[in-house]
Amino acid sequence: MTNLPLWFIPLFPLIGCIVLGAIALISSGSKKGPSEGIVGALSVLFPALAFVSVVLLSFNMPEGGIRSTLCNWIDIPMFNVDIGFLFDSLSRIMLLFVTGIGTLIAMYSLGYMHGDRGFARFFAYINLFLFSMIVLVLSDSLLFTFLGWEGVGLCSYLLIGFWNHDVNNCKAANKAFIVNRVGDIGFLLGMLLLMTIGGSNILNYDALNAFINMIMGSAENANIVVLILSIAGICFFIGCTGKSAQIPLLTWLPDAMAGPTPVSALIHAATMVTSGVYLLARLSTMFVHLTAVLHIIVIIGMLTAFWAAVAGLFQNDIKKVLAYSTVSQLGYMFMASGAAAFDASIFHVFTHAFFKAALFLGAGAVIHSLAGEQDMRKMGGLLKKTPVTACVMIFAFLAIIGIPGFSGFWSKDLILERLYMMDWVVPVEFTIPLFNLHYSFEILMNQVVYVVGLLTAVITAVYMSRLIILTFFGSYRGSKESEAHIHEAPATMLIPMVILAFGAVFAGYFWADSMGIKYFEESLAPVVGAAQAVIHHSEAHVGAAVFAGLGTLAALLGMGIAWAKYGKARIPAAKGSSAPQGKMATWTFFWDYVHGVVITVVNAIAWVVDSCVDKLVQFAQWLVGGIAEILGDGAASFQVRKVRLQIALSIAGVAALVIVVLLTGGLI
Amino acid sequence: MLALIYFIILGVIAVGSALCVLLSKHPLYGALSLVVSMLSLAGIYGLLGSPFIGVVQIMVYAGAIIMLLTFVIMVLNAAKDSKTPMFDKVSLFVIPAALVLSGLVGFILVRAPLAFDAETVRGSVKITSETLFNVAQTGPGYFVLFEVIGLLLLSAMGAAVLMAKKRLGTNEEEK
Amino acid sequence: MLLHLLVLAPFVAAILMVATSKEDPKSSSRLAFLFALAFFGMSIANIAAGNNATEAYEWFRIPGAKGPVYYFLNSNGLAAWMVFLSTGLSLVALITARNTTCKNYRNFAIGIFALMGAMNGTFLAADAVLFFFFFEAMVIPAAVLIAGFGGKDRAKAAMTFAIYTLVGSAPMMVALWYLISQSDSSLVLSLAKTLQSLPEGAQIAILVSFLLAFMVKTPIFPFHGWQAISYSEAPAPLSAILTGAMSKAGVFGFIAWVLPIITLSESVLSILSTMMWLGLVTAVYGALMALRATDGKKLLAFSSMGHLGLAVAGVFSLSEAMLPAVLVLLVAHGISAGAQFLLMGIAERMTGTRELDKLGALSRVTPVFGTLFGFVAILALAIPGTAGFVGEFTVLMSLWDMGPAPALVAGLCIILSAAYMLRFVQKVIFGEQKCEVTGTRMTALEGSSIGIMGVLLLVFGMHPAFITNALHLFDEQVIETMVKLTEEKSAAVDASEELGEEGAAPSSIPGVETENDEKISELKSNLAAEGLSEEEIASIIQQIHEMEAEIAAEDAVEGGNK
Amino acid sequence: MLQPMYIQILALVIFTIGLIVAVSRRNIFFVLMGVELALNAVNLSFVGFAKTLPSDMSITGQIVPLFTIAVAAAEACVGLAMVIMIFRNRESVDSNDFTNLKG
Repeated sequence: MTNLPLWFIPLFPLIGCIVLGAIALISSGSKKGPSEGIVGALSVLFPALAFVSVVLLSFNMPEGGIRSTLCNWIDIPMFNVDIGFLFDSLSRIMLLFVTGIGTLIAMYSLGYMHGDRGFARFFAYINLFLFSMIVLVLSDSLLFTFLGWEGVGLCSYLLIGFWNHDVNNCKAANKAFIVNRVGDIGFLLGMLLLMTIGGSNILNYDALNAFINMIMGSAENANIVVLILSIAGICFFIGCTGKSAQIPLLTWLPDAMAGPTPVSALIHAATMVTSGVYLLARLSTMFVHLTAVLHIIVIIGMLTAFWAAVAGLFQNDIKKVLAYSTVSQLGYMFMASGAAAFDASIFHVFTHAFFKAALFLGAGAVIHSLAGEQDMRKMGGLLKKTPVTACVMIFAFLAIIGIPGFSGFWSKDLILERLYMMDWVVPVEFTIPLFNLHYSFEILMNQVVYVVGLLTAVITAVYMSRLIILTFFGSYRGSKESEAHIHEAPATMLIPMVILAFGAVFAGYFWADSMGIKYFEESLAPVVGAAQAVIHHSEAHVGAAVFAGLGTLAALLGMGIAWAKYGKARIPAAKGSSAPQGKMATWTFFWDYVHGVVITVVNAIAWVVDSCVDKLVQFAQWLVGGIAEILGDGAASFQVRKVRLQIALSIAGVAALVIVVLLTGGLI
Repeated sequence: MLALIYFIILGVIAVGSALCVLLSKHPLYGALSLVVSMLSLAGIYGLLGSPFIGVVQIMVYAGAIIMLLTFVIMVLNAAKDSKTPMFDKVSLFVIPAALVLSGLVGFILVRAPLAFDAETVRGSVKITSETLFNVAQTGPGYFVLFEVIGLLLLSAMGAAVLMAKKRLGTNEEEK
Repeated sequence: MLLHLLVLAPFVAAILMVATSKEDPKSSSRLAFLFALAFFGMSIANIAAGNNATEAYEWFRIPGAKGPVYYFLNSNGLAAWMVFLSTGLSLVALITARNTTCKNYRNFAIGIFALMGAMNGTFLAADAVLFFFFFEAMVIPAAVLIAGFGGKDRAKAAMTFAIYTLVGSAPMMVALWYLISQSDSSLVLSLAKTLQSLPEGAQIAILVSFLLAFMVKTPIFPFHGWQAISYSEAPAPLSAILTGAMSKAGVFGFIAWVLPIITLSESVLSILSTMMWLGLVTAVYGALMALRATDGKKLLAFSSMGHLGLAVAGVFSLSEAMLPAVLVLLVAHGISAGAQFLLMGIAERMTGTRELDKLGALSRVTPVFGTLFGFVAILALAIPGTAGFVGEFTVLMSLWDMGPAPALVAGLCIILSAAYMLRFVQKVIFGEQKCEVTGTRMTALEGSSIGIMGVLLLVFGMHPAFITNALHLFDEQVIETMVKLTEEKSAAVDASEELGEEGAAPSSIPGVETENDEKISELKSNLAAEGLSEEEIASIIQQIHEMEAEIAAEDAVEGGNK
Repeated sequence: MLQPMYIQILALVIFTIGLIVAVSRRNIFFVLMGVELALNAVNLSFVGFAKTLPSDMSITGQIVPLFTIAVAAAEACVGLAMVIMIFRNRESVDSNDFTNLKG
């Protein structure tokens, strides 16, 4: 089955998008809308077909991957890019869970979106998203990846603003798109930078790797190239921060929860937001030579993970908690990438996709059963009323906080271990002039990062436990009449949730380091192994059991704290909006304020342009026009009402001319 | 020599009646003097050996145009108005200017060498019609021009009728 | 023949439209639709035909000029695509105008056809005077249409538009007249040769006055005063043509009439880089103004100003990839901006307002319109996979050649464009319903024609070779004709040198020519061996040349007859 | 002997008078008559010059006045129609009153 063409994979969702889009468009005029059965079948069929073809291809994939070039895309002087696909172990992993989880979530959405006016439209968007995401991970060149990159951003925009009658949803969607655009410009500039040193061919991943290996092999002018590559790396990383919601471009992700919950699960938790991690892994050959950039990535990842985890503590909206949790977990992944543990970061992407999707779908089921209520303060005691949902969420919860045996444990443990093994020492030297004291010491950054990572794990456990306690334990805090309506979700929603819960529990066993299972690492080795070997690791390995023990301890500690604080405490009745107040708001919306400053500056400039510069231009225009008008009026006063005088004048003029000609002797 | 005498007589009549046009108070008198001027000019054409033009001159100018003019003057009762002065300040400026111009042109003219040509053709009907309509011999230029003039006259007639007819629905008494 | 039809037939069509009934918009709209469809077909055939040119007919002589003005049309890849835009947009404009200006549709169609003919003439003219003639002629039907069919402020808009653009090209007229009074003919080659022989001061003056005319037309930053009011007051179908095709005449002028004739001396280069920065300033300026616009059409006007600013910046980056990049950008912008103006016109027709704050929720009231609106807006955002992306990315790449700063500014524009476009979409089709839909809704024909425009953008985005391949063919034949015409005037011109200077046609003069040259040199040596003197040999060769020219002319005539 | 110069001088005199009539008189009928007079003078000049040329060329000089006369007829026709129209609207034949066409 290896002869299955690669372009089949993106083709299926694309057909699905077109067909469903057409159905949505045609049926938009009718009152009733299209039959949900047909639309639902179609919308699950095409992602499923894509998934099947990925599976078929996966089994027979040769070691080096499959490459195929479809056709030429852009061919102009200085620039020639093909549309090509690259199916290797990295894209295989990504594709498997993108299409797999995509199919499951499409199925879940059948139940969730039941009865919505834009039923067909929703699935058209989902299919378009899957197409873009497949293109993103399957393409063999940066430019074609960029197509998917912006495509997923577009779908995210469309789906966040899906319920577009509410202006707030639209604003959230706009914010997501514009912030992503900022990152995308970074991506574009990164591509341009690469092209300046290697021409347009270098956009191809294989060519890029070959180029980097060649440059690094000859040490002569490596410095200047490394400088340019570093700038390009930073540009790409800016792109990643936009797409994967890292500091400073992360404000859009919590707002993106305005979209339907399946969308949050698929796009804003499992797949799209991890494309930044994918890109770093894809460009690992380049990044491992850029130590400075890697350090920046670690720092940013660390800050994001910590900040988002703390912000997650303050949220009352169940989806917002999960959103900040996603940001925090993405921070982990970036930390791992920064430590050049690309396989570990992809592994975390993999496990995270399962447990976070399960959490989101569970949250969606909760919201569904409570008829749209998202404030956790009004929930409680749902364990008995929706047992399946509760079980799914609790399994996923155990996975995310890193209880041994669950998938999150394996990946998080791995990341923390790799962070500790990082070889990064910052020498600090400073003197206090007054006392003439001279200090000189070294900060072992690997330990700092490790400690922050561990601390973040504790906080993660706290806020996730809070979520579970507030939602499923205690007693119901909502109004009485709403209590009667609480019901378990339909089967189409439950089946995907259960499957994902299984994934959340067992996905970790692909790479259970402590148990000696390294299937995942080995399968990724052809892509990132060589690159990772470049980085020098410190020898300060303490032993796997210590890391595992510390990680478990952190999770248990967090759970304990949460239980102590929220388990018995009386939850204050919900007042007003679910947004955090006071100092919590300052912390949560810190980056929104930063963005707000930028937006204000742009608006101020726009105001200056509109009210000053443009008025000035108009004034100049008016001035010229006015002068012309005055002159014209002056000239016109000679002109009107005196026809005979003018004839007389012209006769005199002719006479004068004749005299002149005569006197100058021109004629005779 | 006889031709010169005839010419002087006709020329004096032509100039004199033209002056009458200039100086007459009522347009009707002006029109009648104009007829005299036209007639004497027709005579001069004959004298010069272009009888056909002379005849056309009498027919079109003296016959048609001036008749039309007279007719209009008589129809519009108020053609003679005592309010409108014969000359005004502008005229004081125009007359010297025109005189100076013509004086200059005349000055140049008299210095130009001019003489009658012996082989010149008599502008008879035959010659004229041959030139106009014998396309094979003289080329289509004049013929096309002739047709175009016909069109021009037709359109002028149409325009005149359109302009001068009383607008339907307008009441002259209102004005 | 095709070129003659493209330029002259629209005028004939305009005259024929006079014959249709003024009272019955249905029949006249059908006729107009058929005509426009025919022209659109011709423009596609013209693209397919590649480079072609007509015979050069002597048109008239300008007093003071040495050579005559030729009626000489020439189509290359750039011009063919511009003609595609002008005919295509006219077609769609005539379709949508059916329901907007039904009262006096006939007159509207007459104006559109006249405008189309003038635009095609502008893009296809190979003679500078002919180009200028059509360049000015474009303004008149456009201004008349604005004055006749525009919004509330239409009289002011039409006056501003006409006076601004006509006055803007006045310096160009003077410069052109001076140039052709010095040169052998008004074809590009001889203009270039003449300009290069002038003193530097005169060169700069001529360059600046040419630039001015095109800057006003495009428009570039300090000369954009006419644009917002004209575009917003003009009827929407006309705005679509104005922005989609007519404003391209400015950029086209930069590429086709400024860049080929200049020499790249120090001071000229500094002017050109100033132009690039002006283009970037325009791009940022347009984007910022669009952010603040409250009138939907004004927003679109500023948005297209921004995009064209980017295109102009791309032109003056003088990079190797400039021409295809800018061409793709222009085509993409022409289609997307045109479609957006048409959609905005339909929105205005439906709701009776174009204030952004009064619109809203159109996607729920008329879902098909909303979908189309969103679709086209997304295409205008230059998402990869659309033609806009290919254009913007390649232009960005050209700008990158000039250094990181221009590219960064261009990147800023791309971000800002996302901001205002999304705001626009949100205000028009999303949010709460603030206005009643009273007017005629979008018809199926309108919807499908705009939809086709959107699909075209996608097709060009995934396969821009349709556009860029048109530029791979160089127009040797035309340059030869020009050289021939130039040679007739001054015998001393060395054709091959001329070709080398032009740069557009490298060493590949057709094989026949070189073959003949070899034969002639062979003949020459033979004759010399027989002891003839130099002058006799020269005269014999002269005769042979003449005979060849006659044969070639006969061939051409036969080819034309076929 | 009759000299061609005399004819030209006569034409010049009549032309001058016609010009003066057309421009200096304010009555609109006199303006029209002045124009006719000037046209006549031009015709005369044409014929006079034609007589100084040999046979072929002299025909032209005697045919062009025919066209001039035709044009003059058309002009008088339209001009008088305009006079009637204007008079109907204005009740005046003073050309100074006809100042509708101001810029």
